[in-house]
Amino acid sequence: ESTASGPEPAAGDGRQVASTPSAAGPACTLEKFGGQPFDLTKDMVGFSQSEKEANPFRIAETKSIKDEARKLGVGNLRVTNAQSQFSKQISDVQQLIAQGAKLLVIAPLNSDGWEPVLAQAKQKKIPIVTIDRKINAEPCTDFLTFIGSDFYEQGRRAADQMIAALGGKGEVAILLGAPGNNVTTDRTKGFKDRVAEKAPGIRITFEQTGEFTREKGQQVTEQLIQSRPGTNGIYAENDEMALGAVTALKGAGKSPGDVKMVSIDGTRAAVQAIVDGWLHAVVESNPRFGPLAFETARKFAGGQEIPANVVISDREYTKENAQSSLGQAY
Amino acid sequence: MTELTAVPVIDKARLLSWLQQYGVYLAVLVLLLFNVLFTPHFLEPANFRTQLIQVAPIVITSLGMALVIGTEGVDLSVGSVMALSSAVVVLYLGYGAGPAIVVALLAGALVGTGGGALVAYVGVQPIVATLALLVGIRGVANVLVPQLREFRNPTLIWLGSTSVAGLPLVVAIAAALTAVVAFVVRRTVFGRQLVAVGSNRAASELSGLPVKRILVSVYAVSGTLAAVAGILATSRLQASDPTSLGLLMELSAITAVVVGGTPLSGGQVRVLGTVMGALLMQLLSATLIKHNLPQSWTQMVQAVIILAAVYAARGRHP
Amino acid sequence: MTELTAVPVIDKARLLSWLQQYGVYLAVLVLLLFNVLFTPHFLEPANFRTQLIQVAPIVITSLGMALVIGTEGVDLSVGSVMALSSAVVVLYLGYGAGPAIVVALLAGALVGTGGGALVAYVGVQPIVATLALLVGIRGVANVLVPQLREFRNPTLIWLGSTSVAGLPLVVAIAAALTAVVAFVVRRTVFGRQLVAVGSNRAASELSGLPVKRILVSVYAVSGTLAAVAGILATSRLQASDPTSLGLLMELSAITAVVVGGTPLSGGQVRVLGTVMGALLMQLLSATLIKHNLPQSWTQMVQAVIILAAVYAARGRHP
Amino acid sequence: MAAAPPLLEARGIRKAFPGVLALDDVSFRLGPGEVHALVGENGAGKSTLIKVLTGVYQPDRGELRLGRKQVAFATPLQAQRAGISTIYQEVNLVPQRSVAHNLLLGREPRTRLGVIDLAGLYDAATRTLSQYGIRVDVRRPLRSLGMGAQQMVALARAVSTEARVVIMDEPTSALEPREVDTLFGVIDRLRGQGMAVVYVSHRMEELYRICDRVTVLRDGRLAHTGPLAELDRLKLIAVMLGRDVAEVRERGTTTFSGDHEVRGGPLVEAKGLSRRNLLNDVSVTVRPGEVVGLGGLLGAGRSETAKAIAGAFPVDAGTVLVAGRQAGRATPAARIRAGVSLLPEDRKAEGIVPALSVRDNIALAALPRLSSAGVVSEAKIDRIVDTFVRRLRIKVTSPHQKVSELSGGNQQKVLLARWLATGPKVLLLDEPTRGIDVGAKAEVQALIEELAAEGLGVLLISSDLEELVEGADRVVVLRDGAVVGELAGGQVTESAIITAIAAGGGDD
Ligand SMILES: Nc1ncnc2c1ncn2[C@@H]1O[C@H](COP(=O)(O)OP(=O)(O)OP(=O)(O)O)[C@@H](O)[C@H]1O
Ligand SMILES: Nc1ncnc2c1ncn2[C@@H]1O[C@H](COP(=O)(O)OP(=O)(O)OP(=O)(O)O)[C@@H](O)[C@H]1O
Ligand SMILES: [Mg+2]
Ligand SMILES: [Mg+2]
Repeated sequence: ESTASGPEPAAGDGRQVASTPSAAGPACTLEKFGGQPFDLTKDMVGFSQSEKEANPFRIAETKSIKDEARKLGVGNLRVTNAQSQFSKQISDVQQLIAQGAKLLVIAPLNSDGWEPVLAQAKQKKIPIVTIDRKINAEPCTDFLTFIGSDFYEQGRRAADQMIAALGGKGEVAILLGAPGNNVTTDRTKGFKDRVAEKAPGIRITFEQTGEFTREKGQQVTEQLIQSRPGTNGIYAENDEMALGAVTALKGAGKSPGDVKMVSIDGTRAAVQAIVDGWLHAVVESNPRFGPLAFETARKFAGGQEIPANVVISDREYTKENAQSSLGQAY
Repeated sequence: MTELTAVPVIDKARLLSWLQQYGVYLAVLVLLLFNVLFTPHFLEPANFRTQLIQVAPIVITSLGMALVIGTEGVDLSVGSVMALSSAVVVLYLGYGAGPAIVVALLAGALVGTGGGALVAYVGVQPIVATLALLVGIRGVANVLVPQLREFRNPTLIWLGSTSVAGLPLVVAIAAALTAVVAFVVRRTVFGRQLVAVGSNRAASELSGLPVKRILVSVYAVSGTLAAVAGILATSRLQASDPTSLGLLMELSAITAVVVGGTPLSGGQVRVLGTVMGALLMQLLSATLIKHNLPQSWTQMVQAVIILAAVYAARGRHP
Repeated sequence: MTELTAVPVIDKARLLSWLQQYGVYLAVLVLLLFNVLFTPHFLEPANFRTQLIQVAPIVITSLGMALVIGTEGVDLSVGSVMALSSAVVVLYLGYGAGPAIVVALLAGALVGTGGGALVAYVGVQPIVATLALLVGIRGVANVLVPQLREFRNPTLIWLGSTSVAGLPLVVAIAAALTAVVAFVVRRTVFGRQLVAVGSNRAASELSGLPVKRILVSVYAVSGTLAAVAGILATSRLQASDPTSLGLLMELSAITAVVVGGTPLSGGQVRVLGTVMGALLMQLLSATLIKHNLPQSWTQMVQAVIILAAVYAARGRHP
Repeated sequence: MAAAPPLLEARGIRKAFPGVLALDDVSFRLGPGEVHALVGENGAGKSTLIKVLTGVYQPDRGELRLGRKQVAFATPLQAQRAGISTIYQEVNLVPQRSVAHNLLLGREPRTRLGVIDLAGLYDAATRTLSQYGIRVDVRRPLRSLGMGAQQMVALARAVSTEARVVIMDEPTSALEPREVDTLFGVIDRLRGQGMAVVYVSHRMEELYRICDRVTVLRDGRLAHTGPLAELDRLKLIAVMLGRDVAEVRERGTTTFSGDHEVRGGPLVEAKGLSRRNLLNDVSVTVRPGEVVGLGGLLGAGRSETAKAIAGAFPVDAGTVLVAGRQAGRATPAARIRAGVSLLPEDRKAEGIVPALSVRDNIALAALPRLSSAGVVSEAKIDRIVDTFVRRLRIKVTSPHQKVSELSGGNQQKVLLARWLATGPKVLLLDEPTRGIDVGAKAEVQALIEELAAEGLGVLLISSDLEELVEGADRVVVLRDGAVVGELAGGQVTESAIITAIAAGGGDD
């Protein structure tokens, strides 16, 4: 199902590019889904954000949805935020349904556990577009479609970068994301699988959670540097932890490049860190879902075919393109 | 010497004591009225169902918390116990939903009993004993189910999604448990003795009450109720998520109890007040969500409501 | 009658009271020994620096918490105050690091004063008053700085990264504050009065102590110290992150205080014990991280340590 | 005596607390139908013995027998079930709950379903209380009753169980004379029914009114046991204190000498103190070297008057002058600075600070004077603590001992020391000798004498009329929060005070 690798020709504003044209997977139409046509300018559209808008990814994601809605003249957009609590997100979406939303865009906190919501939405024939994380359900029956990245693939691509940086051997530490989260699971598995496959000379000696936050990333890295001075590479499962790790490395008197670092997300600060030499590469996880999401919805309402998965093509930032792509990082 | 002299001071005191007892009902009413007037689609039955379903686990947990607070204790472990019961119930689903639920309830009761024993027999302060459990039991739950795990057991799913006579089963269970707890507090010896222990433990001991047994029971009940809440939340979610389930539940439950007019100093339990307290917080957050206001608003308004509630309830500690 | 008659019971009691006072030192020693034997690179100075730097904000916050607990209170708002001070300091960086720090400290003191006033003058129970602040102040911090904000102010960065005579400034500040608080508790009128208020408020009032003023001051100090911790954490991170900074700090601080042997029932403050308590928890988590064990382990071991500490400190409530 | 086996017997009881041997080889026999006095100085071990008899403490050594059977009570409940019912020294009820609930706490009537029978509860409570001449609405919270009534409820609760033995630890310390009469009536009835009563009190005249036998404890050891009639008052005191009869006789029962030399104008003048329903236009004047008594029944407003003068009780109207000048704001701190110190009535709740040492307790109120720039001066504190520990003969192992480890009498002395350390001009003493033994009482009284002789003004509140009459130069009698009479010089007699109280009652 997925995608190209290597740097993509970036669109000027960093907007998302779907890597799967409508061909892939069984397509879905309004007729097949059984819904009513809706009017984006009049009907209520609900957007359920999963995490606090405190990190660049979530901020850019919500902003992109809101901006695009404004641009398209969506009259009634409701935005909720689950504050990283899954049960709250379920509640939020149920509230949106109760309020009469005709289209739901959901950035799910988790892939599983959506049945109660899906059942309710299905009853009312409300199409759901999930973004950035998949949910485990049947597209076109339980929900409309998924737009987003492939986290497992992101992990694999991060591994490729790490392998290249280390020349295929060394000791690598992983800064895990929040425990119990399936983004963490996928990015970890993708990375490890690829390393095992391609570079048996790389040993993963340390795995500790930095909970996706900068402070925890910093603290764990401080312990790491101290107790495992032989570590050659750090794989951070998001940019925030990577930036925390950079602060820790600086504090320990390291120079850029002493420890090869690869992370995922593509925030501006992280891309800048590539320019500064601290990060080796960043695999992008593009948060600007607004245009693609509404585009998909509009096509759907207009009777066109919608693919089951719209996997976006994430870019990679490296030494070569970082400086020039800085403007597109979020 | 023992007659009450009627003095005018009483009027203000009466108002205060009325507010203390019924302020939360008034607040719920005001909020309802506001929503009826200003929130579209508020009066639809589906909305009420949603609100009630969402508040049910908080209500159930708060009932246990109210009992514990009645003994001048506090149970910080409820959120972690929810996570534990959630983990246990999916682990044991292989034996069928019934046995799995029983084991999960037992796990909750066991943790509660442990906490109660620490408080009653070892003499650890409730806040510390249950703080240790808050930390430790979440760890256990995470070890049991390290990441979100879905299930497909129809009985357990049914539990969270079915309705009886139009009332969601989850809500019916919360209502039934409220009735039982209210009855226990008002009409049973256990209920009477529990508040006596909270009011004056030494005197209760000297009066021959089985103080330690009462304390252990109260924490066991709180643990069990938290497990019920955890199971219901799990069944509604159709997945077990011990990392995040029940996070900060202890604060929500304490808030519901306090806003409901039960003093933290023990010796009193307001069961209906507690339910109203939970409803108030739920309505508040729903109102702000419906009006599309940011979460930070909810936090600030919640803070104000908690303070207003204790200000009204302050009564005896001037 | 009051002479010490030599009875065998005494030995056990002495041991208990010794453990109560010094158990935490012993535990730190044991953990150090374990690490020296089994953790590579543990004895390097850089490692000690790392541990001390990381524990400094916890120590600073715990000092304030210890004072509050000495008055039979508790301050749940410390984590949110850290977030607030972090937000305020970056907001005011435009006026220079000095003024920004002063404003952030004032913000912390203000929140503390507010909490203290609720406790002292309105008669709200400490746990509730500061719970409301925990919720509300985090909201305010989020409104002020809604997302992580980096800064490049060299003075503020210097604060978190420089060393004086080999000792990181952050650690030196924590040490200095510890000395000051220890002095205040042991040698000043305020320190004496504070524990008297915690042990018997009515008697303190009748003895002419300015009870309300003392209470307000104690919470104000706790707020200010939390603000110091927030500023230092911010300067070390070179960014302000009010959403996550200081989350659960109240639990860490209470744990440090309790593990350090200060009873939650007030009337006593163990300053050095508190520092040791914080060190113990830090070393524990560092040990588990260094040995690459999962976080759920840390949680469970922490729970055991808290219980062991209060078991040892139980003393007077048999 | 040998014929009837004792109802309850303790043999060779030993009980140690950390650092204290509270009971050492103590034996105690209680026969049916007898009222047995248990006496001794503060800290002699009376309460401890009672707690051993009733399952609160387990003895380290020795055995208990109930009738002919050896027993061991693990909890108070077991003792209660075995027929031993107790009123402990501290009021042992649940103030927030209703009277009925308190009365039947742990023995609530239940319906067949195990549910509380509320009607039955209120009924039974009303019936039981009326037997003891108490008529109150049993649904009211207990705390709305006066202390006396609360004590009567505790009493009714204790005797209404299926008890064979009733133990009373200082039951009258909060009762007024009328209530004491009721209590004694009840005790007589119990005796008639063959029950046995253990009676602990520091009030000699009560012992002789009601008790048959006496057991004296001294320093945790059995000092004497036998019929009370064999010992007269002097002998009893001598046994308690372990002194010669002659020595005790010389000192008298109170150590007050009577008149004091009053020097100069008013030291403290309280004028027109009023507070709705509690105080009504109360004026009191104390001059240097004078001991002014406040007389009246329980609840007359004596404590409130004292507290109002000390700035610890807000008044709606009234002024307090110290040495002719306005005595500062109505806060304890301001009044202490002005030279007014109050020894509060409730030692435990308002007096001692249990977490602190004896030393810190003594220094507490005077800290501002014992410090400079907010830093305490340990040397100054040591000096002042030393002085008072010696002068008041406070029994401590070291000044750093926890105050909570001291006996009641010594705690009281610590509190006196706290107030004297503030260098007061006027001392307001609210029940300074309540609940302390004869030895300590005499010492406290002697101290009051000494202070008055030094020119201090003293306001003395005491429910012990004898103490009031012998100690005070002048007595102001209160009733229902108002002054109903003032007696001076030769007029100060017990009967005059009682008459004043009664006459005050005739007014309304
Ligand atoms: N729980 C306890 N822990 C330590 N010491 C105790 C305890 N209870 C009593 N004591 C000590 O035991 C001794 C006997 O105390 P007890 O209370 O029995 O005296 P008492 O005769 O009842 O005195 P009072 O007339 O003041 O009531 C005292 O020295 C007291 O300090
Ligand atoms: N907090 C209170 N609330 C209501 N009534 C009170 C309160 N405190 C005291 N009273 C009432 O005020 C009256 C006087 O109180 P108090 O018993 O202290 O008088 P007193 O003359 O000092 O008696 P004592 O001999 O006990 O010292 C009593 O009727 C009492 O019930
Ligand atoms: Mg006693
Ligand atoms: Mg009084």
